[in-house]
Amino acid sequence: MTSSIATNQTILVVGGGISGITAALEAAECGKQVILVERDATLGGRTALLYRYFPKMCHPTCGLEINLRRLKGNRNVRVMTMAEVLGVSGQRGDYAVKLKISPRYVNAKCTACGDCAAAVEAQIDNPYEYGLAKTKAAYLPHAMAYPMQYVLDPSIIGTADADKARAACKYDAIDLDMRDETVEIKAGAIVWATGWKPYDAAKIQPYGYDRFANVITSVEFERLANPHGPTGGKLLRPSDGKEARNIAFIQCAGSRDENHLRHCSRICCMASLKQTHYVREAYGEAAKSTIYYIDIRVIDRLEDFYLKVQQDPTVSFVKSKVAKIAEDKDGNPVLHGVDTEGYHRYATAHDLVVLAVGMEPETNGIKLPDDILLDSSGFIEGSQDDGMCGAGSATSPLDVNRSVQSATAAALRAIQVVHKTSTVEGAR
Amino acid sequence: MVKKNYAFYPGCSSQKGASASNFVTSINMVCDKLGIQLNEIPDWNCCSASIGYGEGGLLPRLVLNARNLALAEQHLPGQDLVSGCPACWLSTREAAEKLHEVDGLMAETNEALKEAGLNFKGTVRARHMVEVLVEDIGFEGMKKPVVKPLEGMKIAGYVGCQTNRPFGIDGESFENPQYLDKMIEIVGAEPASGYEQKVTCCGGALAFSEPEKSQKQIRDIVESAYDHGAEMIVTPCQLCQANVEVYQSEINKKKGTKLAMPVVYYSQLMTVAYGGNPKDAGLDGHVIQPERLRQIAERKK
Amino acid sequence: MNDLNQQAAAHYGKNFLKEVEDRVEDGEWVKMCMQCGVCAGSCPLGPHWEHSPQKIFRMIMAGKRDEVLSSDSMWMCTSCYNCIVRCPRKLPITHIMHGLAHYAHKLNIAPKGQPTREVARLFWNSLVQTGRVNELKFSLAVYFKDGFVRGIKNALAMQGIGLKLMKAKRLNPMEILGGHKCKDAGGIKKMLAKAKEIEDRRQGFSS
Amino acid sequence: MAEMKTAAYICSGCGLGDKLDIAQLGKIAQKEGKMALVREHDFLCNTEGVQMIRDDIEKEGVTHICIAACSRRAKTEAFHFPAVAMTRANLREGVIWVVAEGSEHDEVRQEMADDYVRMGCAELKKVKLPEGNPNRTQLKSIMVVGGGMSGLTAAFEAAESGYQVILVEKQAQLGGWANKLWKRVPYKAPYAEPQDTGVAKLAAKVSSHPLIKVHLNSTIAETSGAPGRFAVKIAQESGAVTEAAVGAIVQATGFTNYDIAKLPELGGGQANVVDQAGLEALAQAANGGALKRADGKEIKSVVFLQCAGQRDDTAKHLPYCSGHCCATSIKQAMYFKDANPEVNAVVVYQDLRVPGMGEDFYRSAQHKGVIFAKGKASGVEPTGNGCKVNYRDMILDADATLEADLVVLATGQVPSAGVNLDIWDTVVREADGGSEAAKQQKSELQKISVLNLNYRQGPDMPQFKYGFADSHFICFPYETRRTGIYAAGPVRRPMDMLQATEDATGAALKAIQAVENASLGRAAHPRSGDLSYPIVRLEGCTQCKRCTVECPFGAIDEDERRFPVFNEQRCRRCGTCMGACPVRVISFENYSVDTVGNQIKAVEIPDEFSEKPRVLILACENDAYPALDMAGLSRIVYSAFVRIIPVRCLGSVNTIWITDALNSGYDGVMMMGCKKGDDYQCHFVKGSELANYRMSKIGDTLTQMGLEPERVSSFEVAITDNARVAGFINEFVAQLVKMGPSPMKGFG
Repeated sequence: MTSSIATNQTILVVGGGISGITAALEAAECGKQVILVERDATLGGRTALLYRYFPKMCHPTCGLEINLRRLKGNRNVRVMTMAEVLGVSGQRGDYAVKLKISPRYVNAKCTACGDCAAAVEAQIDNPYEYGLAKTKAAYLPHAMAYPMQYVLDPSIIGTADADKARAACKYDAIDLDMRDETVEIKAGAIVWATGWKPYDAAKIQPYGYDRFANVITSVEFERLANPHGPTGGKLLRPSDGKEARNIAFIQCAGSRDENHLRHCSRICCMASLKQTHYVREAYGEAAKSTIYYIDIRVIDRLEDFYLKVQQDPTVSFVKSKVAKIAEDKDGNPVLHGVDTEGYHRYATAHDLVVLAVGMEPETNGIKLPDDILLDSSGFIEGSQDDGMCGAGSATSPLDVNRSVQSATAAALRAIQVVHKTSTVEGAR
Repeated sequence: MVKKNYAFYPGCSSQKGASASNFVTSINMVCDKLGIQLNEIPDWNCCSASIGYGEGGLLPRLVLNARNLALAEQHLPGQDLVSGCPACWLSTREAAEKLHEVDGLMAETNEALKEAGLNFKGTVRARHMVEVLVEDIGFEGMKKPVVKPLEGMKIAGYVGCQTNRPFGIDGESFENPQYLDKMIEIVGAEPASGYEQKVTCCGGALAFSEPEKSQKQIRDIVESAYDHGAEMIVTPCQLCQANVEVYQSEINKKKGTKLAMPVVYYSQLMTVAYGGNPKDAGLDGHVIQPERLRQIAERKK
Repeated sequence: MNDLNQQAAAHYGKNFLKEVEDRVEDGEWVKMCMQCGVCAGSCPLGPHWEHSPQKIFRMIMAGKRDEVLSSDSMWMCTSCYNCIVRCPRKLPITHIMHGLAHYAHKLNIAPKGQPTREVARLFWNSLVQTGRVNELKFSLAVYFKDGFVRGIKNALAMQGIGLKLMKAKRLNPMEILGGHKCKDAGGIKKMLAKAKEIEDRRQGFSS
Repeated sequence: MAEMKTAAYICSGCGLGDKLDIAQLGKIAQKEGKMALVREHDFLCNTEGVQMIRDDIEKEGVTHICIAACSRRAKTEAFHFPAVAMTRANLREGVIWVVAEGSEHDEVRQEMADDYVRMGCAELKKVKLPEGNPNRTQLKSIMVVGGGMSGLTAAFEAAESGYQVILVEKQAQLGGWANKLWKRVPYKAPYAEPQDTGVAKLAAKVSSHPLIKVHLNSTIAETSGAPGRFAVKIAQESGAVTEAAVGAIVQATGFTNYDIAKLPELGGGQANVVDQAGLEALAQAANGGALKRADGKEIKSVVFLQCAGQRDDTAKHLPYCSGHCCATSIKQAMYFKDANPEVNAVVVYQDLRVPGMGEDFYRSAQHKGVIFAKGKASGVEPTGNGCKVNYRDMILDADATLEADLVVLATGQVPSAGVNLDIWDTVVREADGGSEAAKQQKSELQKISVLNLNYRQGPDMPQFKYGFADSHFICFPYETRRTGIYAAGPVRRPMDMLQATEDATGAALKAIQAVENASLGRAAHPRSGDLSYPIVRLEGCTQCKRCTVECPFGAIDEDERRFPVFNEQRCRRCGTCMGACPVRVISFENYSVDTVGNQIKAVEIPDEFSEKPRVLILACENDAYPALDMAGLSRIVYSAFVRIIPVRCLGSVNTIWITDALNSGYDGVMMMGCKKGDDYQCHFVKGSELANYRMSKIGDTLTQMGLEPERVSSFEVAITDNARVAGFINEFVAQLVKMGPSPMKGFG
């Protein structure tokens, strides 16, 4: 990779989740040159780890499939995975971007045959299962991974396992000599589609996420429900593998809270409503879901979905921010609080508690270029010289639909930057 | 060793013959071993505690605390104000912060302080004894003087409320603070793990006014300690110590229970572990005798 | 209605929230409540509150002056600070409860004979006398707060504890004769009187 | 084009060589597949293998290649040969990864691979390299309909990107709803104060932009054509008509407020009850000072009732939530508090819906002293000098009342989307049948039409739900059902101004993309970049109109003689028309009745005594085929008796394929498509539904053939169904085994 392939007409998109993929493709399909960089080993981001989308209960991987097909068919986008932005210099229309490329230890010759994984013995926490399952230290991120190439976990480099992996590969695809690389590329405009991360639930101490096995997060619950996930799609609780039929969903876990995230994360109400469907799907009339909430925020026509859930006799709603969770002798989380509609005190045991965790900007804790403007929660508002913009949930807590709209708009903003650069240059 | 100097605010319950006098007894040896010099604030007054609000308005209560701060500022310049009593610490710290935060309050306070011939500039930091131990001495430092580890003892670390909330010890969570368990380990005993009542309220000042309600709290705190195999409760709080220890007999009388769980201060454990005798540790000041601790204290090394 | 209460009610009319904002400690925070109820669920004595803190906030906003000020609920506060640290809007709930109780007490519409109210009064009186609380006098006062006969009963009921404490040198019978006090008890009294005067003036108490 | 020269490349890597007889596959490609060139390679996707293919293309003049290796979804970087036509025989994910291990399965595994090679070669011979729609233009201007905030934004953003824009606004001035606002909700931190709407500034920038032409007092009288060549008649109020040619259209026609008069129970119609628009008017009149009622009285107390006529489950009012109204009421309550903090402002809400940073705006209002009461209003009565609001206080759990000088009802947004095509269809049918009333109604509908498309399928965009011109897609919100026409702003979903401007910017991009695609003759989403396009042999056409009726995108008109007129740039290349055509005259260069038909026929059907049934699977390439691939990736075993052909959409499945398959001795056919119904997941809207409908009609044919109808079955398969899909296959095959071999065997 050299800087020569990118020019000030190139749009750099940082982040390969749904927003980054969208921004890259939308710009590329307008005829622009795009470089899409992703820190992770695969594109797809957080949505690829979701089981279903609200309100249609369709599968995120379906949209990902279409997007990947667009990507495979479009030569205007160059994808770089395991690439992190180290720094940006220059200005609107003429940026120099320093990237760190981490070693994958597997090159493009990989056919995804899986022989290396079979050979390796070491196991690691599967980073695509939020630690709910293990995977071999040579692994394919997931079935929809792009590029469809295995990765070696750095922990086995220098061990016998790495040599076993190399020996098992018939295609010379394992390269243990890969090292961190730093490259510099040029770009005319930059779209930051760096996305979000689930708020660290352990910080919400009254809920004991760090103490009680059967208190999990909403993103983890997506994995439990997913047939590709650690339980093969069965809703089994972590402590004892028992079927979790009676599930509590706690809203605003970290959101709307000045001790944690000031903002409302927007998606969590819908996510929990959706997840009650999973419970219903698994156990029918024997399912029991309880949503503890402050305000149910399902705006516009998503109201339909809310109404449908309200009519489900297995789902009940309690207007209350749960005060604390304790654990009974059987490992059941017991929720303590007050239903504020009329003031009713409760102490209710559930099989499992799902915390609808808030969205924190992924860039929190990462140094962004000085030019970038952030709001009080760390979401990207734009840049001073308008040469960079945010897209998707890097800009605000957004659902997928709105993230895609935002990313499409961001693609146009980037196009305007390179368009103006070219017209100014043309005029010279 | 150069001693660290602090302006000491004992508080009413730590006076001679008062309910927490054995705390003061035991903290003396701890300070001695750890190079802490406590300099009592001259003519300190009551903080008004967490019950003074009923009759006393906000400004009178602030002024009471400002007086102590002003005295420390004047007589013990440059020293942090340190209290062993959470209620005293909390009142003082809250007052100090509020005076800075709310416009006009400092001026009003000084107007009142003038009546007692004082003025507060606002330079003093109010701290709790445990903060000093954890932050200024550190766990390693606290471990050094241990000569007689309390081996074989299982102790429930009961943190209670006011050393823990709303300020707490730096880096600790409100729901599951770890420092007291660490201190139990440091003195060679075993903390009762999973003791889920560690931050339950003992009823505080309502032990007087609402005995039934408070005693229910106390019963939970003690019974859970039993459930987790503890033979003793340790606490950093004067009011917790008194409430949890003293009312066990009442509960036994009313509810037919047989509670007899000793409740001691962390400073008493430390004193014994540092080689102090029962008197040094103030072990005579208990209604429920911490027998095992006494035995260790009486044992020659 | 007594004088202070009458004057206050007349001055603020239906705008109880304004009255609370002007006159109750941290009262300006009340309006920031979003009715999540985490305070109500966090209170150790919660089950004994007729009106939970968040409900009291709503009642204040709805102008339910008499119900709030005559409520027994805020006197149940043990000052454990659970509500404060969990409140997602960072309302200083403990202080507001103290402030409301104090205000109701000051207007003399707090429930008569409310035990915590009485204990608080006695505690304050004890500290004002000498600058420091005299635990023995305070305890005796608490036992005798409901009258002499009741006091004897209370004292007898608690005498076991008292004796034990004395044995443990944690209750000194000699304290009854005087006990600890501040040297400048006089200055403290004056200072407190001044503070009250300033606060009353600021809050618009004419009397 | 040069003469066709075919080549097959058979890979033995990834274990293919261990599990399969590669030499035999080569022989099949040569003898049965009649490939001019057959090469084997032990690692076809590496540089050397790819170079070998490139050399053949360049030096040997190969024009058509069949890659027999992994799935068409794999190794697309390596197997990228844009100059030749290509097919892929899926031997890895489709054979060795899904057939059970062990030598006892060697025979069926090999047969499966043999067939896929036969199919790949057979398909190849019918495939042409697509060359793109020849009917392309370089017309790149964009028309924006509606000059409100959304329309202004779309116009400005498109022009700033270098595209010519025509902006058509019905009113005499630009600005729309935003003109009526005193201030707007803040977009940026600290999200604390109402802001200037900025509409005047934006309107000025648009009016003076060199690339934008604004038509005021104008509506669209007629729109015809297709992306890249829309012809538009712009009618002025005066009656003058301007004709314009544009490449793409953004419809940003906004909304109206739900009619307050429909809410008498909440005081609609009373003097001191206004909607949010009414309150904005009072605020504009006050100009930052104290707000006064229409009767001149200064307002000292105001109550906002949220969800007025919204979130209604009685079917009387709007069922949805308009999303913006909580923030709007907060903003309006601030108008009062900012002018005079003593005003008592109460917002009665059920759920306060201010997602994202709106939470800060909510806090700011509380800080200013706005009171929020969770409750539900039951009625508003006039009093001597104001109103009394009766409501249920849900926190105090009690009925309560509020006295106010003014009550503001937060009514919802009603989209201005034009004609509802469902109604249109009925009216047209009745009008064509001669009904005078229907004719009258038709002309009324034409008056409310926004675009007046002269499409056979109706004058406006299809509406999705509750009259909004939305798409049904989450990942692809701009996937409208009229190619090259994009809805933006509250016309497509209730939304606030920030979202509307974001949406308008996105819609502008999609319009730009549409004109760029049109200039290259290629497809728009979801088959973006596809250069194939529908080709019709009109001489065989029977004018049955099925293609025009069933096209989900309104791409096909009819001429006077009722022959279909294909507007290729409106087409999304799903092939639904091809599936619909009973005489099979519609095809694509690389996807036709023959490309699939040839594959079906290429499969070798064992005789009825072999106990080896054959099952044809037609699988949607977007969901079912990836699910089958991923079954392979997870090494989930399924029956080796199936032969899978990916299809663009089940809508493109022509029944001839089914009957041909059964005639030639297949024992059964499985069709795998996306979920249908209200929550359909088909990216071509109704592929599964159409397939299902068509199949319901072939039951009789099957019976005539002496076949059990159960031999043809359709399945809804989601992309995550890798395990489930194997179950479907195994059960279906087991059922066929029980049923016995097809009686058609041997007659084919």
